[in-house]
Amino acid sequence: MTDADPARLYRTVRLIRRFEERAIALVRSGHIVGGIHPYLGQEGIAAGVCAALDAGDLVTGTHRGHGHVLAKGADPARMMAELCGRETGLNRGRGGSMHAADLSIGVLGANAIVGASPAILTGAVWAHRQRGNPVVGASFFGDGAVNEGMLLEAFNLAALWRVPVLLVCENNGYATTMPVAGAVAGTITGRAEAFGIPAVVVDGQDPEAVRQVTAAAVARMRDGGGPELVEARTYRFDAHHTFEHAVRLAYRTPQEVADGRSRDPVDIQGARLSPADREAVDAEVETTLDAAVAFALAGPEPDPAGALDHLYASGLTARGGS
Amino acid sequence: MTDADPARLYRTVRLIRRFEERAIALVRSGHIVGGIHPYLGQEGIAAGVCAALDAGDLVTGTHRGHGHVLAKGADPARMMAELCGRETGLNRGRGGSMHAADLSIGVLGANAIVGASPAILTGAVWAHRQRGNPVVGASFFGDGAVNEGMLLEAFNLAALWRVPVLLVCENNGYATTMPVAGAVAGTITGRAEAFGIPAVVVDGQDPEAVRQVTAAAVARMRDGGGPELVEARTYRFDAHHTFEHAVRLAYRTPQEVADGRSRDPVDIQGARLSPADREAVDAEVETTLDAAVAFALAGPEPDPAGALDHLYASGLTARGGS
Amino acid sequence: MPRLSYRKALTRALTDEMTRDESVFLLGEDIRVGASNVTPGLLKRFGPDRVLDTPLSEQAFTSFATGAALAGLRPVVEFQIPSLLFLVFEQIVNHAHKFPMMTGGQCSVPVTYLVPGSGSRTGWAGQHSDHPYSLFAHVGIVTVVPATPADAYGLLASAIRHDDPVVVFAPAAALEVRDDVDFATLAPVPLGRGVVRRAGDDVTVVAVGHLVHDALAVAEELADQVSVEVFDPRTIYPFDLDGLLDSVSRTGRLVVVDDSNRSCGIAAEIITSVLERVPLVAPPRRVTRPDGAVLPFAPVLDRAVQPGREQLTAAIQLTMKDRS
Amino acid sequence: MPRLSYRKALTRALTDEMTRDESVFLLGEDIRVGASNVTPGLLKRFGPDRVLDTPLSEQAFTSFATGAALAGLRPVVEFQIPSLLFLVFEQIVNHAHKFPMMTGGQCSVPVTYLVPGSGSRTGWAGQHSDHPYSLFAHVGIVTVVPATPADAYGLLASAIRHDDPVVVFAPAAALEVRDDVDFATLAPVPLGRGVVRRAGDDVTVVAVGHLVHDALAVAEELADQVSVEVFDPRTIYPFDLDGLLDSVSRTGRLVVVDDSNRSCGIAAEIITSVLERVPLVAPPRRVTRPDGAVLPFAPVLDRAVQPGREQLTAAIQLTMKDRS
Ligand SMILES: Cc1ncc(C[n+]2csc(CCOP(=O)(O)OP(=O)(O)O)c2C)c(N)n1
Ligand SMILES: Cc1ncc(C[n+]2csc(CCOP(=O)(O)OP(=O)(O)O)c2C)c(N)n1
Ligand SMILES: [Mg+2]
Ligand SMILES: [Mg+2]
Repeated sequence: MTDADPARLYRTVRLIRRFEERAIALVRSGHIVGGIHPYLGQEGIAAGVCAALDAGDLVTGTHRGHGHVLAKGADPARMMAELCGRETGLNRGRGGSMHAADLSIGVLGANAIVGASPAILTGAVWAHRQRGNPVVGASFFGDGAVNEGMLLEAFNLAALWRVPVLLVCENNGYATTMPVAGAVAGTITGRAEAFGIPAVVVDGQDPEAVRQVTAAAVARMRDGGGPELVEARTYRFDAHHTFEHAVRLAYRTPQEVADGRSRDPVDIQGARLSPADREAVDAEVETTLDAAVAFALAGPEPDPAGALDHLYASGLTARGGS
Repeated sequence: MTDADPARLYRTVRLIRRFEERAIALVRSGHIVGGIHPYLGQEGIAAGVCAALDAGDLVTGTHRGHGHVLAKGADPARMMAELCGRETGLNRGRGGSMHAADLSIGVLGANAIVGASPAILTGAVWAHRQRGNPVVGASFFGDGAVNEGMLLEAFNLAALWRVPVLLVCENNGYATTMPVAGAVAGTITGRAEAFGIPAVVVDGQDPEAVRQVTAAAVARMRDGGGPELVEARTYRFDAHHTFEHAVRLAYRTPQEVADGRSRDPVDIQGARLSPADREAVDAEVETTLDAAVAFALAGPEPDPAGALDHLYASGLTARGGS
Repeated sequence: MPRLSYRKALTRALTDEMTRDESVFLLGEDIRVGASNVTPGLLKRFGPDRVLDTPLSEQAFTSFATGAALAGLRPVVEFQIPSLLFLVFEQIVNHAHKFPMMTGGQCSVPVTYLVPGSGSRTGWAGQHSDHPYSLFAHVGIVTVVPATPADAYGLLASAIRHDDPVVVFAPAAALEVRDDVDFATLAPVPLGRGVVRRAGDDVTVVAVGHLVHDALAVAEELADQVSVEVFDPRTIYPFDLDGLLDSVSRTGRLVVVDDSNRSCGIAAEIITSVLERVPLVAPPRRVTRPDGAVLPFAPVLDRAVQPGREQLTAAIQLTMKDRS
Repeated sequence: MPRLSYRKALTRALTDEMTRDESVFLLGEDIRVGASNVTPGLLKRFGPDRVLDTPLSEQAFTSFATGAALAGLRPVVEFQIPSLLFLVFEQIVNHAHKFPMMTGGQCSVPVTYLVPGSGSRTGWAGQHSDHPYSLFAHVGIVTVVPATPADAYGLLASAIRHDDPVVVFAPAAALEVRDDVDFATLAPVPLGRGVVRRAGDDVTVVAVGHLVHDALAVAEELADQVSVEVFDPRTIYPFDLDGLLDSVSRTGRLVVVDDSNRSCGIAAEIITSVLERVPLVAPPRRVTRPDGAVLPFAPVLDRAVQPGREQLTAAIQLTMKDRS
């Protein structure tokens, strides 16, 4: 079931990379309001994990979530429209960067609260299986999240009830400006092992390595295994958030950043294609993204009269504020 | 500094045992309203831990907290008055069983919220040390608490900042009716080790064993060591809460309870005294508790006009409800 | 007619809804044994996949319920004590409540949060005696506080069928209420609809939850001096303002009695909503917990902090003397 | 006179209080680098023992602050986003707030919770745009929402010196406000004391936080039609009712504009508190967020959900037409 085609994997990595670069440009041009948390440098993780999932499987993402949503198969055009706050966006412009979701393809959403989504995913996977739909799930979170109690509670629940969720820790070395060593007593894998959850470290810069580790875990989970954790070591190439482009925060040396950027998942996976194949993918990705940006910018802004639409799924109408 | 006198340790165990038995009688007679969570069977833990602490050291307890407060040295009379809701109680009758506190002897309080107090204790110990007062702390919690995220966050903070708090898990096999195996994926000690916190299992029915393990940990902590965890294996001899005396909850077999009760910390520590010494202690404890009960029942009930006293330490006066 | 206790009514609603709809399941602490005495027997009837005992991991199991709801199930989460809602406030308010809007209408989160034993249980003191329903009315989560066994049944059933999160507060002081009930008439009670419990002409008393019974008692006691109408909103968010306006526009006087804290409580909301729409002939009054209340342990203090019959009687009498 | 920005005023208050009192220390996420731009420079000045960067463990570090306060220090806890208060609601409400009462007066918990950037920061969407100050007014925790740089300084300083927990909301929409300030006059502003920002005769507008500036602008715009008095409560719990009654008893009309949700919000509390005491010549009005508001991402929707000048203008004009 899992997709080992290097070109497809490369395409995903490249798509995310170029999507993010275009999104940053749209932040600069004022088309995306509020900024984004760029996923640059970490693309191999979302791409590798999702390549090992089935269409029906579920994922949850983070504040740095564009890669997760795209890798699971969301339409880049509707995703970009969402970032631009358009009615044509995945969430009708209601969610934006930190809440982009596409439940139709199993993306239960990016999530702006660090550590919050693994418990949600665990419940969703469990419920699908109760209903006879034997999906598995993958939940992405950062190295900062492993210090959130609610995340560790979710580890316990998933392990106790043997819910097949892959806990994917994207260890990019920092939670905003806080280095891992300053925040994580013990180790990340040790936190999983404490709950009897098998844990493994993988090179997050190598998309294929991530895919393989995930595929093996997913196979065990489909066979009746419980949760597993993958710690993907990676590096955030850009700012924590685009606001950092304006306000310099001194927490990484230029040398460290240069070193980190030297292992680029786009190049690592790209090297597995012939130059011609790589160029072809790159060109197709540009075409796709040209169209995505055009679609996004052409989309209508939501009508303010609908500002309270969807506040209640039950159809309850909220009283207005004046 | 730590007190290895077997008679003293026995006295504490015996005091708690008989205090609880009298408190249960006062629940039955209606003098203690709302019931209690009896500490019967677990006395050796509070007694053993507190025997290894100094007067200036700090502790926090639980909903099953009478033993912790007494072992740290609270006046049994004022404690009993507190349970009876009298103005003469430790908390002027405002706290009751689950909130009994005596800050003057380092008891930051029993605490009714499972898993909540270790973070509080960690902050208090850290602050004392910042102020040049090199205390250590001990925080008691149950096996149920190790599934609370806030507790695990506290483990991380204490370990990161090397705050000398002894994390004392009283593993009595159940959280109310939930057996440990149904609630704890992995192990209790493994949860500490995940944060780099040394952890050890001790026989909680043997007060002296608990004291020794604690004394060794406290010595390391006073020498600059960080937090440690002690998992004290124990058994709750009586109900989760006295309400269970009226409503039978089927979760432990009579055989299991009989087995559990067969290793009694009062007898285990009592056997270390000559029969005469033991009798002398027992007699003194009865005299003390006779006086405590008399003091408690003689104390005035609080004046309802003072129902909002102490709501704000700043002296802010709350608006009443009518 | 058979007697039905409030507590048994809750059990019956759970049983009926679980029977009717396979997607309903329960989770919480000690619910298999039924420690809070609302769920006994359900494990045997519905099996361990639909009656889940959880570890003490309130945040995770609350969000687990959110996820299960996103996947099409209808979880009912029992909380042993009301303040556990503080512990999971983030999971309810920032996630379960916000998902439909944030996803642009892609999903619903039909979870019921059940608190059997809210408010003071004498002797449980500071951390176990909260009545935080006004917090949920503020954040905009459907919130019901049934007063009677029939309503306990009907509002819990409606909560379970509702497509958004609903918090059900079952006040400890109402759990032992028993009524004569024709079981055949037990049915879902519509959310957001109040009811006049006692007709009257001079003053409308809005009473929430267990205080409905106190209000009725006070109304009887005062019957020869003043004709008191007692309005039970049943749902406090969304509030049945139309129902209440019917009453208040007849009586012209309004007293609200409510067991939550005074500042920003539901009593303030009710009074403001009425006064935005209709004038009163006398200033409104409210009987509530004090500002920032923490319930002290000693029973005499605990009672002093809760709104009671005496204060309500006084408020009604003062209102009758007042003229705007 | 030098210009002082609201943000810098917060930094200055922290600096001055830390200098004045050794027991004051800061903790929070990324405060050493000063990611939210309120704490830059403080690490260098006061050292790592008084400026603690925390892991993402909000519950633990909030309770750590409670413990430190019990031990005699005065922690200031910074929260990067307002909804983190949901996550630590238990730790603040059920512990920090309750300790003095539950211990019968054995202790105090002088902690300041600082949220620099509450309410909508356009584009931050559903989980980052809350303005939950009314929740704290309900539970009875001292809550301030400064509108101006001088008040940001003075209220934060007072919060730090106060012996009970205080939540300081610094609205994102006020952070860039700059005023001419004589630095020598910067001083603690008493908690619980409001101020008339603009005198007027016809209607009293109570505005909270950043909305004070909107209210002043609207008042100017309407100056030739109606004389608007603008009252800034500054502290929303405890509320300066006496101060407001002074104003309302003169004007006889009341409009409240407040950026929290409508139901059980501070606007309802203010209106009810006034009407319990003095009659108005026209029905009260409030301009708030809608019930249960979740801020949608798209800027046009985000704005539509927040109370603004247009709605306030309309409310004032309608009030002037009304007669009770
Ligand atoms: C519970 C919570 N705390 C704090 C924040 C503010 N915040 C957003 S992202 C972030 C850092 C997250 O670090 P990490 O988990 O390592 O993910 P990364 O940003 O590195 O991808 C912080 C502190 C938040 N959104 N949620
Ligand atoms: C956070 C929280 N969840 C639930 C409860 C209700 N409750 C009180 S005691 C208890 C069981 C605690 O078990 P454990 O930690 O093992 O302590 P024990 O009672 O066995 O001493 C529960 C569920 C609570 N008080 N606080
Ligand atoms: Mg990170
Ligand atoms: Mg236990």
